[in-house]
Amino acid sequence: MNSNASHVNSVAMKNPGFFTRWFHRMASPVWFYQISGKLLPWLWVLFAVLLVTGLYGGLVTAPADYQQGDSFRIIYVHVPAAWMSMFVYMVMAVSGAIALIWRMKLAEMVMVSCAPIGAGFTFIALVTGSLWGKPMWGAWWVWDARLTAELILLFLYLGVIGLYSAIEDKRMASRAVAILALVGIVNIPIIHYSVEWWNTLHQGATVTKFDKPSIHIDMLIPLLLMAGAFKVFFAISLLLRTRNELLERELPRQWVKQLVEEKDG
Amino acid sequence: MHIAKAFLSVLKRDVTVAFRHRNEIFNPLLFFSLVTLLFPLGIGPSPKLLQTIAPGILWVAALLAALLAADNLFRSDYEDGTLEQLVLSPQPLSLMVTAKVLAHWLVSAVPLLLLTPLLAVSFGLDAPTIGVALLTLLLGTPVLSFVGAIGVALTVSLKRSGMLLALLVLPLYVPVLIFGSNAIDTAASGLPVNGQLYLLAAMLVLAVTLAPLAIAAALKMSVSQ
Amino acid sequence: MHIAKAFLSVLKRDVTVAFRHRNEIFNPLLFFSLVTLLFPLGIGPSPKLLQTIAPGILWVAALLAALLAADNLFRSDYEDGTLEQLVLSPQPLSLMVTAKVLAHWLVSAVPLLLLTPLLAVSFGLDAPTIGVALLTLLLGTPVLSFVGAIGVALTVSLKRSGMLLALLVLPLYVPVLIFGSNAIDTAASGLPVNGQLYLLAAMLVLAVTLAPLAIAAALKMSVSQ
Amino acid sequence: MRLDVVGLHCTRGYRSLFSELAFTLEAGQLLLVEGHNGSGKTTLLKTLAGLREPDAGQVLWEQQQPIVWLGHSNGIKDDLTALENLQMMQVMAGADSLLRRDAKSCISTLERMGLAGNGHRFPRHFSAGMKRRLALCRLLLSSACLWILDEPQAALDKAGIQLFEALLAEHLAQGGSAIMTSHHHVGLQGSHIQRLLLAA
Amino acid sequence: MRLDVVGLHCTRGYRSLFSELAFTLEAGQLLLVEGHNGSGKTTLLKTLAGLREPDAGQVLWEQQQPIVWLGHSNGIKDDLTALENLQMMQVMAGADSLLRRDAKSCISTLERMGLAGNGHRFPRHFSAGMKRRLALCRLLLSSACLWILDEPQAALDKAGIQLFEALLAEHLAQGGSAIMTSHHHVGLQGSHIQRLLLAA
Ligand code: HEM
Ligand SMILES: Nc1ncnc2c1ncn2[C@@H]1O[C@H](COP(=O)(O)OP(=O)(O)OP(=O)(O)O)[C@@H](O)[C@H]1O
Ligand SMILES: Nc1ncnc2c1ncn2[C@@H]1O[C@H](COP(=O)(O)OP(=O)(O)OP(=O)(O)O)[C@@H](O)[C@H]1O
Ligand SMILES: [Mg+2]
Ligand SMILES: [Mg+2]
Repeated sequence: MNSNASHVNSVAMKNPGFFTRWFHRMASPVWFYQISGKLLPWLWVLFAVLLVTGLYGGLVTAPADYQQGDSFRIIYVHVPAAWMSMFVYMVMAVSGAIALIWRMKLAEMVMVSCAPIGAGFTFIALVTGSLWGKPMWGAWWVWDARLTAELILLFLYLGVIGLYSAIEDKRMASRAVAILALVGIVNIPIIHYSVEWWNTLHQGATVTKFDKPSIHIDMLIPLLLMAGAFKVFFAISLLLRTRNELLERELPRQWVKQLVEEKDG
Repeated sequence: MHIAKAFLSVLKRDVTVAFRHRNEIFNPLLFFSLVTLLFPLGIGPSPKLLQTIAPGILWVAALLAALLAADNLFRSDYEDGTLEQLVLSPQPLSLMVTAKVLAHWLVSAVPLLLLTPLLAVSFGLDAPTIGVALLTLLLGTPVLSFVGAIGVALTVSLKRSGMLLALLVLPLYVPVLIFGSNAIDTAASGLPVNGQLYLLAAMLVLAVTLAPLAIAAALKMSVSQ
Repeated sequence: MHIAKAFLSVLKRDVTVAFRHRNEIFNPLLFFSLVTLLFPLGIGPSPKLLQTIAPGILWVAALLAALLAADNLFRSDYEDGTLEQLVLSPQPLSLMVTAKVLAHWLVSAVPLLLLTPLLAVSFGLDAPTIGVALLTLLLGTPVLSFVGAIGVALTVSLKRSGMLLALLVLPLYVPVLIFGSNAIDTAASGLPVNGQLYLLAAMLVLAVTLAPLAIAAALKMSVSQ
Repeated sequence: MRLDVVGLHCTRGYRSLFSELAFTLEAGQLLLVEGHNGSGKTTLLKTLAGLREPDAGQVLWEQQQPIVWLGHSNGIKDDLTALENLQMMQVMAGADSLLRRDAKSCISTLERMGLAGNGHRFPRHFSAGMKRRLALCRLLLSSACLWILDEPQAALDKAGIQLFEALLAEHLAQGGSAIMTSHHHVGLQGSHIQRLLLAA
Repeated sequence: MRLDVVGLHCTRGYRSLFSELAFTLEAGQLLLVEGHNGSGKTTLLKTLAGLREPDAGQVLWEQQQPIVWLGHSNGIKDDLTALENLQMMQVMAGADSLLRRDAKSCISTLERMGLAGNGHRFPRHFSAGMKRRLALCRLLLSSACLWILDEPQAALDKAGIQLFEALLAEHLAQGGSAIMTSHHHVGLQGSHIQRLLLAA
């Protein structure tokens, strides 16, 4: 029995609530591997549905913007990607916290798998944003607060990736990355509130104002659909990456060997 | 009581070591002034322009000086094995670490504060603005030291970490930079800067309370490789 | 012939080591862009202002990146004892050293050249100016590497040399900085820049011929402590 | 005061160094860890000291009890004089030894380790063996029961090795225990000496 | 091929370590430098190798002749695999050995030093003794007549020490000469062994 797993055990025995029992099961790599394998096809289906309806709504049904014409349609990629860039960071930080506190291996792997995906979303937000910026502001890039903050988010992700690849012992590396990810959380509110704090070129909150979104409903619905599609896509790539990481780390274990034999046989 | 003694011993030890190597005190200072001087050289001597960009330059220079100085923080302790001894010591690690960071700040940042008025005058800032500049540096530089220490603790076991450290730490320095230089800017246009100062103070409190835990955890990780 | 082989072996070895540590290639790059982006944060987003100071910022960032990267140049060789072996080897030391500096430049400065156009666009510079910026960097960064290497060779036996190195080397970097950023500035106003470029080229020739001798002498001194 | 090791398993990279390792060390006992180069001695000692986490198994030892650890590196600061180094060792050794912290005990420790007259010199001016002797001073300055030492005799001359063996014998006689590796012959004898052969 | 040392004087700080030291080393001879910790063995060896300049006196040895030097540090790169390290050693060993530079000789060298199978691993993953063995490979890869070795047996296990002594004996038998320090017993005998006791 692994010493860390036995630690989780003793926590579970002290207060055997539902949460901790679920937690304990989540900690089992085999269980995760099997469940995620069953879940993946359904997620792919859901993703396809959301993507197709979202794109159709966004590119075909939604009316052209009265100011921006058709170029506004890039919003359907830009905004979901920008949202995801922050959301993924939160997922990474939370699983980092779990990994640090409960020494849960699976949380470590989830955290590590988040970083490249998050960096990808951030990159997409940056590229689509600057594509959009050229017609809107007349420049590919301006040193506006939100844009800069998003760029810094990219650097945070790159820092996580860099640190993880620099430390060879992967268990140590994940612990280091968890600490870094937690410390980096301070930047998330800064990205979100940057627009209010500096009131610069970038669009203020248009969708995320709860009382009354200042966006037309026909534009809003496809946007939400696309946001859903991005979330599901994130879930899919996270599962895939985590499964990979899992196999790599558990390589010497019996169950991985069996798996390989089944595949071969 | 014993803990307080241990805290003071570590503090005193680190300051002593730094005074032995006088470099350690003069170098951040010189670096700070050199970087500040590079800009007039790189940008040209227009006084109006220099005055506009002075707050930004002061803060960027302070930040880079903090970054370069941070690299010393645990490296020599790691290499000569005293870090292992610190981690295994029965004294509470996060406290010992706080003492080390404090010593580092005293040695590397305080001289820099003393130099700031001089540099600020040379950029043509006026007295009240210089006061604000000092205040922001006083509140901000300890944050830089503590946050930098986290980065160093994470990378100390790696052979060539200077650049990786910069990558890890600079994004975390950004909020301090923004509020710090923004406060000076605002002060220069004669507006009140309470808001920014409160924010910097809040960051300081946060850094002093939470960073030592992160540093201790990171050091334990680094030592076990 | 043997000497050429040895030169190539050393070059290849150092590039290999750098590629093994992928950090070594990406980090100067990231540092360069991070420093460049600190300025807009510190100074404010006004595009007009940023465009004016862009040449200065680019060059100061390049200079700092070169400085930080230089620190790696002989340190690990000193610490693991391979420097002693290099000094004692019958191969000509100044040649081996040239190979090492060349490898260092290839790995740390060339990626930076590739990134420059992107950063320059973000500051709003136009295409011909960017061309000049690239040319000055192409001529100037090898000078920075060679001159930096002298500083590193002198300080490599000291425990905490980061700051001292900066102090020794930055004043020597100043001429490069001045002509480099001045050339970009001049180009931005549409004037010819041949004069500055010739000067930079002359510095390059001087650095390549004389620096290896200084580096070799400094290394011998450092090893004997 | 006893150390229990149960089912210990350590890997480096993907290689398993030892597994199902178990032993008990009682007061007054010495464990000599032996094995060829690369067999995992250092890894085992670091794990026992709590510097590494085992991949499986447990090291049972009172958490709060301090130990003395001496690894391949000396853990002394080149920029503090020898005496200041000793004072730091006392501080790091923990609360109770702070009480008997005084300059005299440091000077006599230096004398005992054959470094008399070097108290105000800096270790960066010491030879390899003098540094090791300074590092070994922590054996005298700490009251910890358990010593974990990785090749303590490295770089010592013959007189230094004898000195170390005398210290070790004294510590064991007083009811302390120790775990050490060594490629040197260890001149202690008796039933209180256990040997553990690592052969990966 | 002979090494002449005349009136050698070395100081460290203000302390004089040895003065008026003179000896001659002929082909096939071994000089064992002995002395307690801090007596100046390392300083002497560095001076003989040409890494330090003597304060007075001369070391007479053909300038162009390569030597093999092994100090307290191993002189291997952690980021090159063991085999790549050997190839660099060959390059550094000088022109003539470049001719016999080939991968096979490197592999057989590794085997001989007990590191078979570790050729593609990185030395940062080696134990202390394995690193020392890798460093000792330069003895096999160079054709230099003079070896200057500072505690070559440090960190080696018993098998490693025997291996080293065999190499040394072979080198001497082929007319090479060597200067070394050691706190270990050296198992070679004969009239070709000189001893030099430093007692500062
Ligand atoms: C490189 C350039 C750009 C970057 C890095 C960027 C980044 C971001 C980020 C991070 C968000 C999420 C903010 C949050 O939810 O807190 C966002 C949202 C948004 N962006 Fe951009 N953006 C860029 C360019 C643009 C342009 C040119 C436009 C159009 C004029 C635009 C329109 C929007 C809109 C409408 C939102 C949704 C705001 C909300 O409801 O929260 N962006 N962008
Ligand atoms: N940092 C590391 N990463 C990966 N593997 C390592 C690391 N350090 C050591 N090893 C491997 O672990 C094994 C045991 O190493 P260890 O240092 O514990 O050996 P040792 O018994 O102390 O040897 P020695 O007598 O040479 O000191 C070796 O085979 C080595 O290759
Ligand atoms: N860098 C230095 N600066 C000043 N003095 C030094 C330095 N290195 C060594 N010494 C002094 O020179 C003397 C000889 O040192 P050296 O390293 O040559 O001894 P050694 O005989 O090799 O000892 P050991 O057996 O411990 O390796 C010592 O007394 C030491 O204090
Ligand atoms: Mg060992
Ligand atoms: Mg010696």
